[in-house]
Amino acid sequence: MSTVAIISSFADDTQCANAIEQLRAAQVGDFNTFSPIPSHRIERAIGRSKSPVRWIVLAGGILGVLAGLAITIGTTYEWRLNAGGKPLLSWPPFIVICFELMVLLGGIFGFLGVMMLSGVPTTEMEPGYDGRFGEDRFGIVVRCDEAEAARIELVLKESGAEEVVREGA
Amino acid sequence: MAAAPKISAEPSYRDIDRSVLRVMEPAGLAYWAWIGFCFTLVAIAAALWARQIYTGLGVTGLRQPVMWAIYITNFVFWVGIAHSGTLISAILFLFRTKWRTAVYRAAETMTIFAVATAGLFPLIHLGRVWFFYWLLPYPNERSLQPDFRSPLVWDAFAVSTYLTISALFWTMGLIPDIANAREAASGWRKKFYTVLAMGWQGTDRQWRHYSMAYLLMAGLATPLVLSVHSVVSWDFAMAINPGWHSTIFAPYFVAGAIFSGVAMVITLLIPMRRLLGIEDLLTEWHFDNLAKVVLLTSLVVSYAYITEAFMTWYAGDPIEQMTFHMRYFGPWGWMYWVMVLCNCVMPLLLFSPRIRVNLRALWIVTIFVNIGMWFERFVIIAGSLTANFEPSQWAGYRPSITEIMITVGSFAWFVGLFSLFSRFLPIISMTELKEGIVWLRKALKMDRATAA
Amino acid sequence: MSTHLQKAHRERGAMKPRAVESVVGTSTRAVAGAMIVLGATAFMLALSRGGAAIAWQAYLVNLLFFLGVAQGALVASASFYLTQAKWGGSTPYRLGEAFAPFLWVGFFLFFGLYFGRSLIFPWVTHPIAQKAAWLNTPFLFARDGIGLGVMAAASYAFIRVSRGADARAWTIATDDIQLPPHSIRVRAPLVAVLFAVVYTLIAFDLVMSLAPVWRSTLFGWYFFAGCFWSGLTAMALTAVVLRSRLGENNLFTNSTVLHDFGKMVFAFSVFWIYLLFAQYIVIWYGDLPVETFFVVQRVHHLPWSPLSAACLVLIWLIPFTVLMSVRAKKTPVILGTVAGLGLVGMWLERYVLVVPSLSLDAVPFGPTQFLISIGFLGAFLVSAMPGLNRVAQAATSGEPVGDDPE
Amino acid sequence: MREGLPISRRSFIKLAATAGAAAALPGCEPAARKLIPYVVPDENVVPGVPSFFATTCSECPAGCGAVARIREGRVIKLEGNPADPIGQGALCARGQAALQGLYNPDRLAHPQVRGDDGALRTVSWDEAEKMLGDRLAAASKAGKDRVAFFGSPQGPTFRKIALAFLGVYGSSRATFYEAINQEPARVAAKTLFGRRDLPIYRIDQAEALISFGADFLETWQSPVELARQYSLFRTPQKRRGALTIGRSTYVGPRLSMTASKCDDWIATAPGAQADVAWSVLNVLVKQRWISPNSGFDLAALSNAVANFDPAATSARTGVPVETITRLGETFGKADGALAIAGTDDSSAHLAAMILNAVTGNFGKTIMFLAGSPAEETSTPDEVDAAVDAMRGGEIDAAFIAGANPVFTMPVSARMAEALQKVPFVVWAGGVPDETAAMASLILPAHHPLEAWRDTAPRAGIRGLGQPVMQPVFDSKPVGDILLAAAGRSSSAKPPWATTAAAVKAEWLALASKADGAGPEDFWVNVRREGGLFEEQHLSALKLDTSPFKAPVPAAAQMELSVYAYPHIFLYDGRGADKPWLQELPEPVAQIVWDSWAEMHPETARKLGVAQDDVIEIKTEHGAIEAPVLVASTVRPGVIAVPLGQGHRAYGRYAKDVGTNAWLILAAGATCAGATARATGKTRRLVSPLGKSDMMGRSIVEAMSIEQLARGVIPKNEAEEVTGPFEMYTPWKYPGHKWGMTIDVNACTGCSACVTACYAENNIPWVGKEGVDNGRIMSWIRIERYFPEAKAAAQAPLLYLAPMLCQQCGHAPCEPVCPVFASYHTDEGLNGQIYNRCVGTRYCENNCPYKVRRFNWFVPEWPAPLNLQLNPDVTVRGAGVMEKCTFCVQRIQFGELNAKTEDRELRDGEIVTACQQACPTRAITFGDSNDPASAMMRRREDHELRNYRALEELNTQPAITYLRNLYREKGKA
Repeated sequence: MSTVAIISSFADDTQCANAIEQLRAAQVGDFNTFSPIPSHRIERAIGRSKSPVRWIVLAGGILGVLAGLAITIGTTYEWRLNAGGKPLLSWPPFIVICFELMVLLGGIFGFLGVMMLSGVPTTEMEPGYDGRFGEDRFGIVVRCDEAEAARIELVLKESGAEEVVREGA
Repeated sequence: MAAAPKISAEPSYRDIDRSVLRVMEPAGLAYWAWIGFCFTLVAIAAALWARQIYTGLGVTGLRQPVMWAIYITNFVFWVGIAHSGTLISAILFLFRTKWRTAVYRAAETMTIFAVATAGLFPLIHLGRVWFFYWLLPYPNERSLQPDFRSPLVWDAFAVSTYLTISALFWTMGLIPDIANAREAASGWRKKFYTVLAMGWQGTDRQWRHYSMAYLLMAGLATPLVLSVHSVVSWDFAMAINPGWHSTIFAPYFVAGAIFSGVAMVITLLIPMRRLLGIEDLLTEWHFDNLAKVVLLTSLVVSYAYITEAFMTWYAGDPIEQMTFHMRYFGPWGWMYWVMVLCNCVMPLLLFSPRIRVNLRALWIVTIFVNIGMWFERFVIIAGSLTANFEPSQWAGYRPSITEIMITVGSFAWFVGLFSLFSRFLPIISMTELKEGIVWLRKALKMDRATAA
Repeated sequence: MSTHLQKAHRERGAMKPRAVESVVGTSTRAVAGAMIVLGATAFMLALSRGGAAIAWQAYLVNLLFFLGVAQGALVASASFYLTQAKWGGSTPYRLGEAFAPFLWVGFFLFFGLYFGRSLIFPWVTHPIAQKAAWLNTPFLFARDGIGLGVMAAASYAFIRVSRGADARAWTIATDDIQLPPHSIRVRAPLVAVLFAVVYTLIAFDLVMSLAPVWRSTLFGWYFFAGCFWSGLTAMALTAVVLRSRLGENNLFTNSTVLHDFGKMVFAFSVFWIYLLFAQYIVIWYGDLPVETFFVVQRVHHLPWSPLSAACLVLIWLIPFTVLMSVRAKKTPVILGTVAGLGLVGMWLERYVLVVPSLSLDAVPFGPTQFLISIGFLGAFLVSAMPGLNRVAQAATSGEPVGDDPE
Repeated sequence: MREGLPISRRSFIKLAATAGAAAALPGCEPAARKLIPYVVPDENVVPGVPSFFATTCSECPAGCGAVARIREGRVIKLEGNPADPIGQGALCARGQAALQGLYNPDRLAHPQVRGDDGALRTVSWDEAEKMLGDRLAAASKAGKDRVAFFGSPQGPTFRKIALAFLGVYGSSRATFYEAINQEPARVAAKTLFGRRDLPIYRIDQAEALISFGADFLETWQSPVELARQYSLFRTPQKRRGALTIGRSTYVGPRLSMTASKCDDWIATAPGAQADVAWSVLNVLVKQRWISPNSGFDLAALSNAVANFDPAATSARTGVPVETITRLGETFGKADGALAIAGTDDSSAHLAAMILNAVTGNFGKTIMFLAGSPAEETSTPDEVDAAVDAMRGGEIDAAFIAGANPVFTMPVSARMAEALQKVPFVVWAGGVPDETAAMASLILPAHHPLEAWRDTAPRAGIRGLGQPVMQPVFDSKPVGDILLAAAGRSSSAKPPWATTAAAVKAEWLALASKADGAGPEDFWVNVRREGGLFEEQHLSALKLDTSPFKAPVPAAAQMELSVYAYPHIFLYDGRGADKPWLQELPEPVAQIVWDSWAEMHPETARKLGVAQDDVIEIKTEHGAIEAPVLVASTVRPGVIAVPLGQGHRAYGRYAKDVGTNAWLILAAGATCAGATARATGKTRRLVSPLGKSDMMGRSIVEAMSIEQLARGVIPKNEAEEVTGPFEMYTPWKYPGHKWGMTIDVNACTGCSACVTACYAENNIPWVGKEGVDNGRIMSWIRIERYFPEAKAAAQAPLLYLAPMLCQQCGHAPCEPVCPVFASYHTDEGLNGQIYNRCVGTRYCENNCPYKVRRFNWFVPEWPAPLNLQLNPDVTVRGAGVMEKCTFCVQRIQFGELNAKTEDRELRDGEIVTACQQACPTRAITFGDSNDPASAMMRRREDHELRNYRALEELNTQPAITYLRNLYREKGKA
């Protein structure tokens, strides 16, 4: 049994989201969507849990604070130097450093996190990707085996797909 | 570049893409001439800097007791300019402000280049620039480390963090747009964008992480923007010099930064929308709102000026009072009053909605603001140093040609980079404009209504 | 704004709210009344029984705190217009305006200070030559009196139009980028600007001048930022309380308004600590006696240091750590508790700002001061009641509100 | 938390020190090769350890003793010789700057002959000496007295050599010329006591002092010695039950530095001082405030001064009658009084001496010494005779050494013309000057520090000057040149071959006097001591009270007069070739690298000129041009111009700087009637000083002696902070905590400390432009402030105090440094690590005292000036900040000594350069952890006078100042 890819495109995210709901209702799991904009409707329709990238950022932030404490306190005790009579552990300045490092690492982690999770950089495109999906079309690509295909195409058409193409995979 | 086709009052996603991508088509001779001009000035400045490094800072006009003047003024000025970007892209994003989508990419780009410019000046002003890295902690056999109590070290951290974060934030925003450009472009440009887009496709999986990360980045950038200019202000407030040592400096400098930054955004966008033919994407509605931000921050800055003046009078410390007397009525008094005119008086015009949307008038006002804010920094930094604790050491300051040309060079460097960018990368975020297309349509309707 | 749009809005805005019984039961009224009586008597007793100094300190602290809350909340409402906030329909606006009546109460109570001036302002008993021009009784009461008066008047002028149909129509037109009605566009900014000016003045005159040698340019800003935050927090707390009182179907249950309040309490608590830190680090670093003593005596010096620490925990640490998570923001109980503690913290902060200048080595907190505070709270509640009913109405009128994408 | 520190600190210091040596060595290598052949190590030279040689200072006739500090064969610093009774261990700015004369890059390197075309041709010594011999021989053949020697007095031995030299060539025309020769004083002494030598003064024995224009703290006679005495005189002490300070009055046209340290400045026209002096005498005589056994005939006296009734004098001079009578009263009633004069007319000197005599102060505050009088300079008449002889063509060969008559002699003397008349002029010296320009043979002579010499400044004191290092250039001692020349002659040879031999012989002759010790021990001893300092005995005075020429009152004063005074640092002009002195701001005018015409605002208004306008000043003798300095430090109607500038030769540092005021003076005069007109040109007068108004800030504080007596501390009306305010827990300084006490009352502003600091710490000079651009590098400066107009009545005439790094305990400069280049050592020093400095300059921005200095360029010391660099101190490169270190190298040296000798460091063992140089001992350095240290005791003894600069900033300086003292006006 050979599997095929059904590529369907929609005019806006409402239809797209609606179509997704239909698919899920029809027990179709293995599909992928393309959209020119991030759409909450689609996200809700797919209903995945929140992105774990927040934890990565949090980790980065905490690491940053720890790093800040480490260098400030560490270097201070390496050379216990008196500068202007200020105490060795001069908290106000240290807080500034910690804060900056928190933001720095948090940001870097976040960026790397999102890259990693969303699989960029990459060279090969998902099957069924089409330039229009970057421009103004919302696309759903379903991978299923030939037998299923017809049924799914129907579902998509009914939920307002502008066009539905089938590609052998 | 072909004349911009007016897009319909009900623009579609495609309209947006068309008008943004058209900007990125190959440029004409005039453009390259302009770029050439800018970088010639940069080259001159670079040469003068080289000479300064070779002979020593004596080639500047610096002297006892004015150890900091134009270089540091420029540093603060450019860091300030940088702040609008993050404000618009991050803070307004959190506030879910609707009008930011069209302007934030330009603003954020400005941030990157402004910080890149600002970052040069601490180096330029160093006595022994070849040891600049001593300001950063790095392992070395005698484990000599910077003194984290020094505001200058905070500066090193804050500015580099700021540059990194805003660059990442900016890159993130760019990826989907570049992916979009990739599809439209051809020839070497296609390859170029293909590489930059890193294979972005806009699958739901990607968007899911993307929007979450974008939100968090905004969440991080917001306090960062406050911290960076606060730290810059602390370069002065930590000192005990009258005219420098003031608790209000942090928020006051932040406000001033946003003030000058947004003003600069307007100054750049007004001609740009013309030259690049994107009037339809940057409507009066956008400028109206930008102008309001300028007005608000102008009021905050005025508040700070008044508080400082009052507190000096109230505290009754003769030394501080003398310094402020010099600031207001001393040999450089005129600078202060020019500053007041530019930063406090002119922006009051923006109370009038008509002026806010009269781009010519608005442009002039913002130019004044830019000048005024430069003067503000100069008056605070150099001015306060001229009249200090030790009357026997009071002296004036006259900038040398080296300082002036390097300053000019910094402007050329900034504008040059920005011009380069504007033709090679999407200067307006297509993705976000599409997201907020509803609002763009409403804005256009208003524009057309007023036009008719 | 095109006329037909306006009409549509007015119709929507004019929707009759479902009749609700007044949110504040008679019992509450009685209690509040009793509190006032208690406070008043305690105050009088103190005055007559030689506890005058202590009584006046409490008087000032509470005046500053409750006035701050009332005014801060109102300014919040104004600033919602300025930022064109439509995440809660008209309800957040009503909520902000609810405590307004106390502005007049506070205005009159302020003049009460005249009788305690010699016990509050050191410079009344020991005039300071260089500062006499600014720090003298008639001028101080004149300028601050006028300030507070104008502030209250302006606030009411704003409230009047804010409660009007046009404004309401605008607040619930969620899919529109039109500016608020002209009358609002004039008054909202005015209120905001006045707030900054008048409360800076109050901060300098009623707090800073208690330690006449000390000065901090940021102090005014810091003070009114505190007021603004306490206003927001009070609104959040009220929202949580009303949520439970308004039965099943009200705005607070079926929208994300609480979440939004949570965000603001979080954000402005961070802003407050920022302004605090901005002053502390400058003074800490500068090491100039004229500046440091004020901080040292409150932060490094018993008995006040623990109280200062407590402020930090209540106003910043708890909101910051707890409200970081979305769930916490959305959970009424948590948000309510944090807000409540926050308000206690802000009261304590005012106390730590004011009292050490007058009694450095002892915390004069006893039943008197407690009861006086209770009295003020009572007065505050009583003056807030009519406003709360309006909030209830708006919250139950089923207005459309903007959606909230995380 | 201390354990780690000492090591780290020491390593830091070592780092600095070694780097210092490293930086200094390349500079001195060629010289080092020449001076010390290390191939054959010299056991006397231990690298890194300084050796000290006693010698004498020859920068002015005062003849202070000096000690030269030698490192690796190079003299790197001159300090006072503690054994010497005159300087007593102190040395003035001029004395210390002698090093820059020694190492001056413009010193003549080889003998040169002037061809007929006027061009100079370098010749070998043999050629030169042959030529010299031949010409001298020829001259002497021509007849008697055809050879002349014209030079400065260079000591008794040299005098003998010169005479012997002339003797050989059948001449006796020796002239020993000093431009500033105290002739009027000598004349007065002659008139009154029949002797021409100068009296010795004891200001410290007096209670009242009147100076009739004598700048005794600057250039008059023996400044270092007199400054020391004056500071004692001004130290508060109980006199007749009341705590008080000596009352001093200055009578003269300009508020000189000396005047500024007095209670009163009575501004008279130049030349009017005599009038006032006689009038004071008149008061004394009238009031009978004269000692019974003064030996004066009252009648004679009173009719002598008949014309000087205060009223009359007042009418002539404009000095109020009551001022004169009060002067008389204080002087007459004082238990010990002293009047001195510095004018160019002997009349004032005479009056002053009589004042001292009639009040019976001879032998107490002023005295003549018994025994061999000081060597004498030729009298003006002798000098004139010599010059006339030259002009008259009576001289075939003139040998000029050590003097620069062409520069210092008045136009009227026509010296230049005279020299042209001399067929063969030989000039021997260091930096070729105006006189050398007229010589046909110029010979490089040893600098005094390279040659053997001796001095006899006064009876009972013989200073021995031994060479302190190998010659820097291919030069010879003048004495040797003369002796060599003499040796060539066929006739009778002088008894010695070299100066060295001569000096030794002369001194061994003295040995007989020195009881006990054998000649060699004696020789060793005097060399160690730096001379022979015997008990000084008063000589019995035979007062000649025979009615002396009754003085005639000075003519009514002129409309406008010019007053030219010797510059405190350049003296008669010999200092002008030394950049240290050129860059040292004149204490009152604060001008550097220039001359100026100082005039009262009123005068400026009259003349219609403003600050920096170049005016032409014309007298009957000549005309000069100088920029105007408008200041109320001169009497209206007087233009004050400093001498010493305006060289047309004399090396790169002196040439074409300022203007030569000698040109408008008559011989021996210091003032003249003048006319002035604007030239339309302007020239910026350059000063490192900003505002002269202290604006009531606590920088230089003063209190009245009356307040001190009453025990009242002057209160500053700033509000007091109540309750605790200390942000940080105080740091502990377990070992030493270095501190300094500076007595502003003792400080005269003489700037010896500043020069000492330049010399000790390798501080570069930056030139006129540099100073104008605000790049002066001095680590210690003299702050000059004028009293505020309203307070002037109750304030000192001028505020002068040294300002240097206060080594703050809470130093604002330290925490702002991003790289710890500025930090605090655990001995309380405000350390500055040059190697670590990246040059952000934030420290200087945050320094309230503005005492940090930034290296704007790479500093330069044109060879061989670089040989003077102190190897113990890093030479700082461009882009680093520097500042006073409390002479950390000296502290280290002292501590290491103590350690190696395994003992505790002794108080006073470590002496900073500024402290060492200070003539009045105003500066005390020590350990503030040791309450017994002199420094701390000084604070305690003067507790009421303690203050710290800008104390309200809580910077906690390690320096405590002692308030200046003044006498409240309108008090008897």
